[in-house]
Amino acid sequence: MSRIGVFVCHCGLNIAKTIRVSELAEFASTLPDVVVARDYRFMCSTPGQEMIANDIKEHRLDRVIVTACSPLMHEHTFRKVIEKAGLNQYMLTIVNIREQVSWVTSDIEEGTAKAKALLNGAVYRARLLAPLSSRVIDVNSGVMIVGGGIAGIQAALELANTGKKVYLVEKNSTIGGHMAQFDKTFPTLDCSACILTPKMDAVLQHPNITLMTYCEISEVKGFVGNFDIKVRQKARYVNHDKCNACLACTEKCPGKGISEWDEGLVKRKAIHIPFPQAVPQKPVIDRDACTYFLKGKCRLCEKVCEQKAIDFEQQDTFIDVKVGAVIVATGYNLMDTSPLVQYGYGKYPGVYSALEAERLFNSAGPTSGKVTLRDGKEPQAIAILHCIGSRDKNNYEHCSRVCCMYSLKFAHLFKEKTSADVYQFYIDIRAAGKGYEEFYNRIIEEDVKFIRGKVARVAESSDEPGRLIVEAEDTITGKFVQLPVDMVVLSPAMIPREDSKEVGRLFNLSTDKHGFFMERHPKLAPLSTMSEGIFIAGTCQSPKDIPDTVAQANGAAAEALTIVSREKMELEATTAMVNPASCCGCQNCVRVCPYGAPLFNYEKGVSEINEALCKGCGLCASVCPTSAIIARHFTNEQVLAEIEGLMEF
Amino acid sequence: MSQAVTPYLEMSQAIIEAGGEALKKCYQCGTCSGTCPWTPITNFNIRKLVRYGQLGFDGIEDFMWGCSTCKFCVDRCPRGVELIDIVTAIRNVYSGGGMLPQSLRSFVGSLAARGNPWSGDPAKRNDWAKEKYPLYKKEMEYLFWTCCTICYDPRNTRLARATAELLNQAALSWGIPSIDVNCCGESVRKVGDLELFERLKNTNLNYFQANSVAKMITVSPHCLVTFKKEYGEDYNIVHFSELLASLIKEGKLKPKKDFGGIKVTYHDPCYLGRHSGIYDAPRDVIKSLPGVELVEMKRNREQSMCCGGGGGGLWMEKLKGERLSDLRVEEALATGANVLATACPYCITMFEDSIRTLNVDDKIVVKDVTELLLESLEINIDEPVGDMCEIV
Amino acid sequence: MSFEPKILGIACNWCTYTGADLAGTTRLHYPPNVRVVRVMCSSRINPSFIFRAFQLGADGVLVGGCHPGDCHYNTGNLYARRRLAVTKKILEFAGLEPGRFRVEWISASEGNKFAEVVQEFTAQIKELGPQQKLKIDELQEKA
Amino acid sequence: MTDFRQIENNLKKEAKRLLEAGEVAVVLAYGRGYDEKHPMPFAAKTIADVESLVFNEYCNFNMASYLMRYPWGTKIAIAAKAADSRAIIQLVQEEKVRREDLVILGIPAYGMKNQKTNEVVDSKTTGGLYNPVIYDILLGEEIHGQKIVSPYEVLAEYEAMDKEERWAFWKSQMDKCIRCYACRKACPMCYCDPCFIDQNKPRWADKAPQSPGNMMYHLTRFHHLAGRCIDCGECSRACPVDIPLYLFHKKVAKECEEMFGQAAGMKLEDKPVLVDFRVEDSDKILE
Repeated sequence: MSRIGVFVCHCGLNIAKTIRVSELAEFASTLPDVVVARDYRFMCSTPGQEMIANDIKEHRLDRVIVTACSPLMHEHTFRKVIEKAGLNQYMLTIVNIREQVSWVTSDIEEGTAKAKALLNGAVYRARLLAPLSSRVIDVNSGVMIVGGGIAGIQAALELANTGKKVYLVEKNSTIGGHMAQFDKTFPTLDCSACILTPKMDAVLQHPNITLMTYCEISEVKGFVGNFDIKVRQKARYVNHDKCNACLACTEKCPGKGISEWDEGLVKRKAIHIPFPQAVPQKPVIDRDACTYFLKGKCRLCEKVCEQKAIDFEQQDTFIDVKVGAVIVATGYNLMDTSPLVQYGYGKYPGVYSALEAERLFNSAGPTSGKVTLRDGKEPQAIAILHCIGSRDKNNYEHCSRVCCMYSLKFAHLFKEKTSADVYQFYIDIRAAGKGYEEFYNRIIEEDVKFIRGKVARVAESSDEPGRLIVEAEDTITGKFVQLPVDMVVLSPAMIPREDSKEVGRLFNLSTDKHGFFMERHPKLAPLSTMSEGIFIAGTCQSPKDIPDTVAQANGAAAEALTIVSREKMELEATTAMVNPASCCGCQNCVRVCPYGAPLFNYEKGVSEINEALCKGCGLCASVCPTSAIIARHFTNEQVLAEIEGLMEF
Repeated sequence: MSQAVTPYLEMSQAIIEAGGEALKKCYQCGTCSGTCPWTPITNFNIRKLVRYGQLGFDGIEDFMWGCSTCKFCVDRCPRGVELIDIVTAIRNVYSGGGMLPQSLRSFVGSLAARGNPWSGDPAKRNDWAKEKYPLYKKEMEYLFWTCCTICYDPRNTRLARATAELLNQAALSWGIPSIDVNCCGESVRKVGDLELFERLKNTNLNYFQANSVAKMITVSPHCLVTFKKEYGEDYNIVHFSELLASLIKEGKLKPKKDFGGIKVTYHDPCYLGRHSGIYDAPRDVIKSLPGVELVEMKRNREQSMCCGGGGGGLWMEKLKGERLSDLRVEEALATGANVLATACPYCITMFEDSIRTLNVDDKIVVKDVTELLLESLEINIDEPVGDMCEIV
Repeated sequence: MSFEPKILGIACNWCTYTGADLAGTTRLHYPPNVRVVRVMCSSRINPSFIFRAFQLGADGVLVGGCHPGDCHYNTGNLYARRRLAVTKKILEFAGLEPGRFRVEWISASEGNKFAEVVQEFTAQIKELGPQQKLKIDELQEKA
Repeated sequence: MTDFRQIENNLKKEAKRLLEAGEVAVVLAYGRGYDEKHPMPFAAKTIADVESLVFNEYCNFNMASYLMRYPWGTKIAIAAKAADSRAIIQLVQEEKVRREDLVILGIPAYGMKNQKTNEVVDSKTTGGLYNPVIYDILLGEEIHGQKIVSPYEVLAEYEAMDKEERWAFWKSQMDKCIRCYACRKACPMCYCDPCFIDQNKPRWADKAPQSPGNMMYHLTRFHHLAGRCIDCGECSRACPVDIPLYLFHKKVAKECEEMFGQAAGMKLEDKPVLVDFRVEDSDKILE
């Protein structure tokens, strides 16, 4: 037996005009378990609130129904009222007789009748209400940023400048990411290194940033405000505490590995720093290229190291980090275009990927900034092929967004550095960005030839050995073009990192079919994810250019700050829970939850819900065939009772 | 005369309704036309065809017959446009209006009147067999589906006999269809006459049903694709080259004769390769022959070049210099091969024509892999000569 | 007396319920026959709620959720769409008039759409007359 | 026609081999019943058990129903006809069993009969399939060349009824129900414990075998099995009062296939359609 008080508000004449409020209160008093029913001009006013509080005490009410305006207006107000009077705030039901009855009905009979039905439903529902408690948790003020490209660097600096502790995790031995590989950036053509390296250095020097290079995430536990992350420090075989960055070791090393930074165009030493401005400036040993690891002897680096920093016995170690929020900024890869045999990448030496071409322009690159082919000759004719693997249902349907612009940049640099004829084979030129269309015009005026048609084949020339023939239809004239060139540059699709699905699994982020991370809302929450407290920035979300990446990084930093700047957080009380006795182990809840809150306990054969992740939508409860899931405050019984009440009148 | 045009969307709608739904997806990037083997040598432009179709422009009839449905463009299209469906639909819409070119009329007419494209007498469909081979009966395992081309075309009846002999060699339980069947309808479907296709299909279906046909062997990849994809039934159907490859592997057929070091190159028929995904079986057959070196042409397997015989091309007049089969034969010659092997009667016909007009019959011969294998089993089917079936 | 149907409305908190409030704020009048139950998300709706509502005498059931793509919980209504579509097919094949169950996407800004849908749906149910097939009393009478 | 004898022999042979080699702990197949027409589901656990295995045209039971009786990880060999194999696939999708724990003994069968009516049930309740969709070992020869009959063909008659007729039909059928729950017991997909109908909180429906509760039970069950029913028809064969439940399930399956482009239990990597969605799903499905 519960004890319900019903309080009918007139809202001046807003309600009283089309509903007979005193009749409604009288009707209420006839309903089961209702011990007091009153009407009053303004329930939300101080006297109205006091009336409710007094009645709770006087009539020992355990449930309160306020029949007034929409719950979206005053539910919060009345929750506070009953809480002050000693009731649990969830023992309240609001009946919306203003927005959904009096304001939309002209006839007083109709209005009163509908209000009665709604009230009856509310009483049925109120009888089944249960007290709920929300949890308050402490918030850790640190932030982890995963990925040390321009997005991660930017976000780290922003957050560190607000005084928050930042852990910047990078899987390579230096930060900088792809931007460090570029020579110039479009459309301004400013030097990439000149704008990036000061920021890299700032990260290293910042007292609030812990830089964790050569590290990978191995486990993520906890939830918003309290993440518990295990980071694997990969063995560098160099003790960075001892190393003084003299780099004597790198000179003596005989081992040869593939230079990732130079896109494999040249070799680098086994003990190496990836590039001269790397941060940190301390080397690591590439096991796969090291003579000692391969053949069991050498250790030349150890002999020349005065600091005794070389440590061949070093093992991977694990570091535990606690933070309140995470920003994932793991960046992109370029698609491997060698399976697209028609373009001849990997078969003909004259065919280059876009990143390889970037390195040819760079004065720190394999050719010291001279554009030459693999045989050292300068190309006489160059074709740049757009949309390789992008905008292609057989590969990646999305537009990679930056290729048009960097292809234009390439054309400019080719013109500047060689006397070659430059051709662009394109489908559409997409130049939507500040200064982009202007840049496009500039390149046209530099006498670059634009051929509208997707290249169908790159073949070897039979007349001139070593030269390539590019075949395409010029769709503007309908002519079949066979163009002899020396160099072909492909603009491959920009795709997520190879391990993005794995990273997504660790942080419980959903990914699209290719592995780009999904944002919570494409328009209104582009940096948040379905996992509270985890944000995304940069090209791990979708292809984008540097200005957009930086803007996202700043945004993600601000979003993270809204969490870690608080000391305490309140967690949702209207979450779902599992009654293990009824769970049949179908795992439907696990499959549907957008937040990954339910997990299947294989040992017990039942699902369990992590309430810290639950947002209370109730989806799991409706897909549960055995009603084992209880959606608090919207339980099956409560909803069914309300429906029954509504249908009675 | 005004040069202005107005899009005629009713026409575009008609094409869509005739099965050219994919029209809508095309973004005119030119991958298809760049890929199409016809673009460099004729005025046929598949991209333009689609464009004309999208807007219903006049003049489409000038180049709609160029496509040989080799499927290269479909495989490469970045938008997943089913270009062959569009071609078929456009032809359907226009040939409905009596636009069939002269050279195709006799073949379509023959199909309508006699159920085969070769103007052959339906009663003489099985004359090539000279009653040497059994008719299919319910208890038999395989129906050897004799394509019209191997029944009527004098060159290709040899292929029919070669196949029959090998089936006997392998001691399989098999039979040929009675004269109640007719053409599978592939070419006429691609030419756009969908009604006639339905008629032909139903005749065959009736035969299959009446005789409880479950397993079939075809030698024409065109029949293979049609039975698999257009007949709506689940037949266990193999191309003869697949069967041969597995019979050789199982040791049921053992190549004997040493060819003494000849070079053989293999041409992937479009309907066996790109349409059916069978690339290795015919190569395996060739590789099993003693004293034979398999050499590949530049364009092979998934990237193989069409002979030009598909999509009605076999019956169309093409000018010298506008024939893919000529180019393909030249490619074959460039490998230094003595034999151009293939596994499709259409390809055989196209290449033999080209070899004759190019005057290179002393340098290279065309053979089906079936014929090569038969030769290596030292079975002679060429005696006596002179009683090939009558061409009406 | 003319037939006044009882219609159950089930609305998601974030879009349709808010849209219904907006209809009130802008004083759009509509028939009083729809009684709304608020749930957090249209995906909370268990198909049995709907079967049960008809048994309890609902002449019609109207479900409202966010437009696909706008769900507050991102994907809830995409699941709901499938589940409710199946519910509808089941009711139809059992022989219930298809017009008695309707799902509409109504956003928080579509007060007018809410009013229009209620208007239309009420008129439609009036036309169909009382729902007696699944309603419990009727069933027992016949049994 | 299927050689039942050959399949039985192969079944015994494989069962013996698997048990002997210790590859499986149990072989789920068919055993002798009180007469030829009434074979029973049978779990062979020892080599001696193998001799009791049978296979004939009355072996309709969907053996997948018995998979979940064994602890997670038990190695099981299971005899699977077309429908059984679909049930297995569906159960793997739902993670009730693991593919790697199963040895599927595929049985292509043509000419299976309803033991009550003696009518051939093939095309009615096997989704038009005769061959198992998935198997490790095939116990007979694959069946080809049978005319493909849409599994939904039998629905035409009911779809053509107007809604009043259909209501009258289903009402009369549901009224027959005695709530014995044999349908639930026979169904390989009905593994819920407890079933919603046995619950008191909430009490979804009346438990007495009367019209309203019957209706609620069956409608809800149709929904629970939507996109999961693999069309084996066991529910209808099990029903002592002959309610043609399979018709309703088929209709729901047909709608699901049309709306979501996926039939239940056809591919291991599928996700059950009602706990899945596509952004491109059309709103038309709600019309």
